[in-house]
Amino acid sequence: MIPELNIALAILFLPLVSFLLLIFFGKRFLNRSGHIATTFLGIDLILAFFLFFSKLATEAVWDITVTWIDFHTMVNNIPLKLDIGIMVDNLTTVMLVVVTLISFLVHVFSLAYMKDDVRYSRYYANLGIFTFSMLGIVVTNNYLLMYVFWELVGLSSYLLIGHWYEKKSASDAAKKAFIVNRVGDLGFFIGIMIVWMQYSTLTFHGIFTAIGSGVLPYDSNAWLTAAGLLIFCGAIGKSAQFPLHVWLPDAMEGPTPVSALIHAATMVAAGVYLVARTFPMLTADALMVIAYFGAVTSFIAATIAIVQNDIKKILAYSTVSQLGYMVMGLGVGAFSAGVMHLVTHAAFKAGLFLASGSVIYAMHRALHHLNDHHTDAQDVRSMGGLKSKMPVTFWTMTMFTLAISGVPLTSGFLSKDEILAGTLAYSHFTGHSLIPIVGFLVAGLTAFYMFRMLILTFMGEHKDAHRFEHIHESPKAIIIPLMVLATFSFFAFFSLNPISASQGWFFEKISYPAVVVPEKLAATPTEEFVEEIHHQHTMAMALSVGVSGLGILIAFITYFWKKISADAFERMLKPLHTFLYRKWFFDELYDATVVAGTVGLARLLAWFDNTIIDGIVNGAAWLTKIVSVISGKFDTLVVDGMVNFTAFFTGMMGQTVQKVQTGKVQTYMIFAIIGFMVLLALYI
Amino acid sequence: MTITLTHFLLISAILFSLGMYAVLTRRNAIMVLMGVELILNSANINFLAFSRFGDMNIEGQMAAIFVIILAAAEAAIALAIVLNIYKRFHTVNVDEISFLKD
Amino acid sequence: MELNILNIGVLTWLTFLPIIGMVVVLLLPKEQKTAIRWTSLVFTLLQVVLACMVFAKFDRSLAGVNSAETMQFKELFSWINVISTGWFGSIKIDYFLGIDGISMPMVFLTALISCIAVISSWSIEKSIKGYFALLLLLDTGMMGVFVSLDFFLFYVFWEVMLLPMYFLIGVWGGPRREYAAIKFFLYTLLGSVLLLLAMLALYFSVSVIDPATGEKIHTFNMLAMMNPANYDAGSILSGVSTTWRYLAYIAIFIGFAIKVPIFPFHTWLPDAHVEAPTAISVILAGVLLKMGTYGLMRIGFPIFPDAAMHYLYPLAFLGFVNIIYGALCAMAQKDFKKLIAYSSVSHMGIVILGMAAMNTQGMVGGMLQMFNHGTITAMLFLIVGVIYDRAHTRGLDDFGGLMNKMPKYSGVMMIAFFAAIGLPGLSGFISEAFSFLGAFQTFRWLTIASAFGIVLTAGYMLWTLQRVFLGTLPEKWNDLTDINGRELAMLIPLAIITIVLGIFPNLMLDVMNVSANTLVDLVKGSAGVVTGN
Amino acid sequence: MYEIIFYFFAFVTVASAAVVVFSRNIIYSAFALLFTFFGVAGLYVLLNADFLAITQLMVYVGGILVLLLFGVMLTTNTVSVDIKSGSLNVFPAVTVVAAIVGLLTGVFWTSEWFMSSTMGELTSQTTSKEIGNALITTHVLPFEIASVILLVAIVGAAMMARRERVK
Repeated sequence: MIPELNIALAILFLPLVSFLLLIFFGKRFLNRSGHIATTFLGIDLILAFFLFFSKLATEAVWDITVTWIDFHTMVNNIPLKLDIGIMVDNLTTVMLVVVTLISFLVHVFSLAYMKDDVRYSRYYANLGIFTFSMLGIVVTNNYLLMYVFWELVGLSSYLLIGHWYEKKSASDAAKKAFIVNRVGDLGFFIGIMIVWMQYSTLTFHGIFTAIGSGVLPYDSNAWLTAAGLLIFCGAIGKSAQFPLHVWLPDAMEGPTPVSALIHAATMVAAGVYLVARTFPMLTADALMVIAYFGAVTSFIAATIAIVQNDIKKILAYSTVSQLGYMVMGLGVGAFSAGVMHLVTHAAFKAGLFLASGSVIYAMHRALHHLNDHHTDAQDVRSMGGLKSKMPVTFWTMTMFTLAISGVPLTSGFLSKDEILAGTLAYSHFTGHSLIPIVGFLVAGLTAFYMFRMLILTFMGEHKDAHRFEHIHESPKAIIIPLMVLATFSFFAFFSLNPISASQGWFFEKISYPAVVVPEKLAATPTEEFVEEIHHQHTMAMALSVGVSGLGILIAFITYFWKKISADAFERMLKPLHTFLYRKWFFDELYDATVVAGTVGLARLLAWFDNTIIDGIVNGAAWLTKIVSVISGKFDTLVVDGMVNFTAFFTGMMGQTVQKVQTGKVQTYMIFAIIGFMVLLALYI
Repeated sequence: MTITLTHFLLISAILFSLGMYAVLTRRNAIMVLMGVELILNSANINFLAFSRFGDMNIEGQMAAIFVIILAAAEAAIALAIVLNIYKRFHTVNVDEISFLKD
Repeated sequence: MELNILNIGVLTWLTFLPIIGMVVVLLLPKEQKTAIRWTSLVFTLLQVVLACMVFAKFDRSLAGVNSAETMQFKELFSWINVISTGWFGSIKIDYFLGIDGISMPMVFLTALISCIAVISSWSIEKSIKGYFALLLLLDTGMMGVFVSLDFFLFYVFWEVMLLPMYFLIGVWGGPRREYAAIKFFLYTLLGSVLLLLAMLALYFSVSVIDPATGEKIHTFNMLAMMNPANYDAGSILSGVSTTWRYLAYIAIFIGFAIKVPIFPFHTWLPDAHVEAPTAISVILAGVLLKMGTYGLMRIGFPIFPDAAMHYLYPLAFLGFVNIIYGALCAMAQKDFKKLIAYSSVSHMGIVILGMAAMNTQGMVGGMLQMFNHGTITAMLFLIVGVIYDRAHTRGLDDFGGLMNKMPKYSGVMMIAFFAAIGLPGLSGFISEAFSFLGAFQTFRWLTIASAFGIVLTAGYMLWTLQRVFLGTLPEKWNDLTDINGRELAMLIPLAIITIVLGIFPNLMLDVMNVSANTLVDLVKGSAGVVTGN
Repeated sequence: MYEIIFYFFAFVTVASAAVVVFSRNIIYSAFALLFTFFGVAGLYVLLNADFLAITQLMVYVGGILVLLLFGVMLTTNTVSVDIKSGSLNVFPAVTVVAAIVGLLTGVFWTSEWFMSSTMGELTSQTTSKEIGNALITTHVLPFEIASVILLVAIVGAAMMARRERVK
């Protein structure tokens, strides 16, 4: 076994150890739970960096496979067994670093943020199991373990979202997240079933090799596409793509650091990671569908984000939008760009959430101080002017906002540009021009709503002067992670060239994977496509800077200088505003159709079961009873009647004959003799 | 006219009938017993008559002996019963003792 | 593989140990409640120990199924032997015990669940002597069903199990216990009658050469029934794919389907569960339901491979209906126990679907699901029992916020619930996944449709979890106490099994694997072609 | 001579028996019974059964008749109850008895009886020896049983007839 794989295993299992320690002995550790968990994650992070650097130094892929379950039988002359294993390649190491880094920072952040929580050690335990499952997704080399950890991520997000389960909204959100994810997982699972049925293996390597050799499920191109898309369903659920994006905004009911960890950087990125992993077996059709899903998602979410007032909701929709972006990037074939956007986004979006957490923390303390329980600590309309009070939070937040808006010199600029270039190239080859249009539109929208949030929160005047006095900068444990993440939002970490990522280490190490689908099904050949991206790059950069700048400008005009009245617009476009504010009525739609349908069907079936099926059973019993009553009557009247009649007859005869019975011995004797003589007379 | 078997048999028949009549009609239990004795005697006469006129000399007499023995036993027991009945019902009239009816 | 204790085979010990316990319990004066409880516990614990020994010594490489040579821990004695009764011929019934990979997990499960049922019956106060005596008798009946290889013996144990169950529900049950008990009894009796008919038809069709006398005699030996060569020419069930064979299979199927229970024969289950005391619910769900599917695997499939293949699709369809229908019905329930009962219907549907796949993964998945459902649902019922003991209500809407009030309880509950949902890392996932993986290869669309069950399961389970454990605690439950040591003692072993089997399913799969393969080969081989779409 | 003796005994027997049956006074009946037994004994002698005749006299006259008389004495309240005893069922009894007489007479008259060679021979030798031999050889078992029965009867009769001391 390659020694580095031991390190990978150590990285994987350390958070699990942390989880087990805290879940069983959490009570004993009390306030030290956080430090213990943070220490574990710190070690994890160091190991991840170590693995990262040692892996990038080599081209080899470290892979180990063991047989988990052997069925001791052969199918098509192949031994039927389930292999599992772990694999470390460049993509894995990058993801390992992202996950452990964000997780570590969130651990640190939570030391302050969750200090007074009632279930402090439970919280850290849950963070541990989450990190474990997320790392599991990243290091496995097969779909089975992937699915296993996939579901475990679902569980741990359930636990984390529902951390404050006393609140109905929190437990609702947790439930919703799990169930919606399950719907996606169902597709994923069906995809796995198709693959397993055809190839009897679930390792990436095995499947890709088999597809490369021309074996297709049911010998059909459509089924290969379907398999890819079904696996993508998992991503739809986890990465909150349309139409299963509805859980993510609700998931903001969880503690803010949790939002940063799982709903910005890692869990939702798992879907994108899944697409990236599955990329070699995706056909052109599948990729097109994926691209459209991404585009639609990013557009819908961006429009909703514009009108939200809850700071976390804005960030949530921006996350959905950005995830759509990544999926779109992968869909159009800009593989490296999509993955890179995943990484850069992880850093700045986690930062955004943590910064918003910092703001909420400060607001909470102020409100708590004033005994104000009515004002919503997360509503941007009740904030404003926090710049002077919370400088570190402000400046880091600004950095993140710039990054997400795609302003040059930030990491976001690099990755977003590449995606947009990819969309342009894609439309060049395939004619799907809607995708780049949506891409640029969303870029502008993103810049607009992010700056809207930034301005409303930090600039201008605070709404309540009295409260303003009580707002302070957050403690170190909160702002240090912010600063670290802000640092990572600079371009230099990803490419030394500030305007193009394509010559950076990232593009070199995470390159377009070898596609295994049959040639006639594959997307545009890699070389041509990469070439075209280069062609489109300048154009994409110019356009993107343009639309972002425009978005930022409008935001400033509207909210900072107040040249345009947002309220007036809102009144003017009331129906549209309501439509967007109510999130395109997705929740209402689902409640009215899927949820109500299922529950209604459930009630109907329960009624059916109780009334019809059980009714038939009881009816049969009733019928039997009636028959038995009738036969009982028959019995008493006819059968028993005959018996009774016999008895009655006998009695009557007895009554008659009784008179002979005198009780006198001699009379009897007379009769006996008479009888004897009669007999005698008869026989003689 | 010689005395033949038939003569004896007729005597025994008359004796039997008289005994039977006593058994059937007399109210007093002791009288009933007497009737029974008459019947037994008639039977004995028959035994002995057949014993003599048939060719079974000693056998008939043996039977008669046992009848006598049984008659003795019967008389003893029957009288004891009659005494008990008397103790209980203060009468020995069989027609008044009609428990069998109930 | 042989294992004798005091010159008596271990399977006999396993089967009749509870009877000895029952006798001891009956000899104890009825005031000695503690002694009665402990006696029952000791005997069932002994049974568990024996089951563990058997499990450890079980040879994983032997198949069993239809070959007497590879059956393990065999015991074969002549039991009833009536020589020549006119047209009937000699009646020869054997006391034939033996286990293979199909029955081994069930034997272990039965011992375990019985022991846990005894522990959970600790708080029974009403005529406790009779209760424990019946419980132990029930234990014998169940164990006997799983170890007997003679159809007649099987049937005897099958009926032995029925009566104690009737009384346990009818005497110690809830308010509508008589209704539930009679419903259970009549339903099962109906199944038994069909089973009996099929059994007799088989008996008169199958004959083997008696090794002792050399004459051809009819036999109840299941293994003999599995061999087509043993069927008398011209007898009612001879031949392949004849109408009579189909009819016999259907009779057997209905007999077992009632036990599983398969839609539409399932309505006795919710009633029986709701009215039965906790321990009986546990046994009912944990062991009794398995007898249906076990019977299909032990009798239905190998004896009627042609009919089994012919009715494979309807079987899978019923599995699908069970999964979806059970899950939807569960969703609409307001009674905690009823919900779990319907979830059983849904989960047993997965077993049916897996079996109907008629391939290795499906069969293994179905068998494993039988075991896992036994442990998981037992936990769920125990969990309901714990809360019912304290609050005397099972209304889902009466509770809330128990998580804070009863943390240990909630911890175990989480394991059980998520295992039922099929969360990876817990045993339920493995078996469900295999069942579906296998079924997909045979019935593509049906399996996809069935897979929606896993979403529905998550839906109603989480909804239940939310209603009962999350949220805020109603005032009236402020004096609820957390789970005590005894209750932990019955839940923890099951939880451990659930987790361990989730991570190392091989522990159980190894036992089943060879037998499952043999069974699949037998059925497919005898019937020739594979149907499906 | 033989005929005369026969008719004499026959007459004594039948006449006294008639007195026994038809007498209203029970004491008369008892005494008439004495003559009946004598008559019968005489007939026995005529039938070559000397031993039995003696036995008849000893047992019936000496035993049974005395017993009957005791019975009459013990059960009859000498003061109030009349010793006479009534009859009942006279008509059916007469009918029945008449029928019996008719039947028997008819049978006896009409039957052709088997006659032995020594028929009617009146021998003078005693039968005591033969009977004694027979009782301890051929009929030893009935003899023993009879003795047991007698014993039982004695004990039983004594048991039944004795007065209970405590009730």
